[in-house]
Amino acid sequence: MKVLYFAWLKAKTGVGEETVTAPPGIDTVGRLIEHLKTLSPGHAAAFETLSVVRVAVNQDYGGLDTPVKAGDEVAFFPPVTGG
Amino acid sequence: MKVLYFAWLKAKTGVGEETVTAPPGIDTVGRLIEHLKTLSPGHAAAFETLSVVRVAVNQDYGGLDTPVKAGDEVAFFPPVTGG
Amino acid sequence: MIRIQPQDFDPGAELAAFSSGKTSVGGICLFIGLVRDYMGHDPEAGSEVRAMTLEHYPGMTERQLEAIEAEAHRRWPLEDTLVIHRHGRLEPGERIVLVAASSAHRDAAFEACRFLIDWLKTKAPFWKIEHTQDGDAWVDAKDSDDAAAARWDK
Amino acid sequence: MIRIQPQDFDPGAELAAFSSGKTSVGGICLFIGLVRDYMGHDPEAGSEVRAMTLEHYPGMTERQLEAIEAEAHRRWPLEDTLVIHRHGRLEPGERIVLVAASSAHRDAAFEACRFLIDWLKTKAPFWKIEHTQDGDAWVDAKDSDDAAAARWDK
Repeated sequence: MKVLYFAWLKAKTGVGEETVTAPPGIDTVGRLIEHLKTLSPGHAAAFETLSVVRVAVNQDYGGLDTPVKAGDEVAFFPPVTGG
Repeated sequence: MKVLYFAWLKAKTGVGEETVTAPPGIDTVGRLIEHLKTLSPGHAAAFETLSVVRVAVNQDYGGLDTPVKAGDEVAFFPPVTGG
Repeated sequence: MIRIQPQDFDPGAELAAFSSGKTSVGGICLFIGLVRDYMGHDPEAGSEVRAMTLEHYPGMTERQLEAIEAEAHRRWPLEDTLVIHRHGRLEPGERIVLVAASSAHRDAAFEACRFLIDWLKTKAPFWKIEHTQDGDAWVDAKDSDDAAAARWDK
Repeated sequence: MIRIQPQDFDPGAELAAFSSGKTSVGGICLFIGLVRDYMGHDPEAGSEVRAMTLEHYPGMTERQLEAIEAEAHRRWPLEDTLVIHRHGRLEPGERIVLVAASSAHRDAAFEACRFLIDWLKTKAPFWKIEHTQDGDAWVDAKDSDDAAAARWDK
């Protein structure tokens, strides 16, 4: 699946976009995050405080229980501050 | 005093502005109205339903008890409909 | 600022002048009222309005609008306010009124803008007469306008 | 209509196009958000902001704003709505966002305009980083924005 990071999550992970081939059993956002935290210390730091991380699956807001599957676009970012 | 009429009160009285020399004892808006009603049938018609008549004395809103005196500018008009 | 005039105004030019060069302004709220082409609230039921004429009370209009503007500044931390109101004959689609408020914060800008138009509608001495195929008719004041203005009583 | 763009827009031209030739529109409410030159809510306490950069999530931004716009039309009898939001580097005094709503009735125009900006602030994927003399800092989401958006929950 395609994983995107915005704002300070991009700065912490060091990537804006990456293609992630998740191991079997990664079927929710919560499980995907556990996998992503193993990719680098920066990834681990980005997901240290989940209360300030928002997620969108295929461009709609989701939560830790939202299902994810191969081919999905999953984005992580802080609470929005536009307008 | 100067008495002004606007909107349908002007149409009913037939005048937009008139100088009124009130008899002694005309010291409130209410008493002034009683006097004005004697000036013509149109004046009487204009003041027939006081609930739809508003008054301003020297360009501030008033009521039947608001004092009036020689030299004042007294205006009568329906509820406003601007904007 | 208050302006009462028969001629039309350019909302873009007004807005550009209103917002220019103020780096402490976070938001501008602006409302424009236009002449509709039907009487009352229901386009199906209301007669077609061909034009309207706005009468006002020169002198008292400015006095009341200045008081309304001062009250807005007393209630909210505003950078600036603007009220432009036309009088005379207006056709459907024409602009009648513009009110605007700017503030560091958007809530103040929105609240003040709405306050200005709500109070203007019940306190500024303007009267509309609508010209229709059935003749001319003075517009009645609306209870909904009184209710809108009453929201701000305190 | 939704537009996301790095370049500035002309509020006057937008407003003129938005309101032209609709004789069923009684009111237009428009809000413009601008870059302020200080951080936070207090001009005395906040560091000077020299510029900010707005990042966004292309694709999701349009999708969310279209959903917000559709929700506004579902809730109020609107003639039209417009949202323009910039991204990229912006300096103090520059326009960030314009939202507008037109309706036969002014209450609907005001409510919808405020709804659009309140929801946009909590749902549209934009992030601000402020550039100050002390360095760059991502802007924190404000509780007051969440509270403003929560007003519209139902």
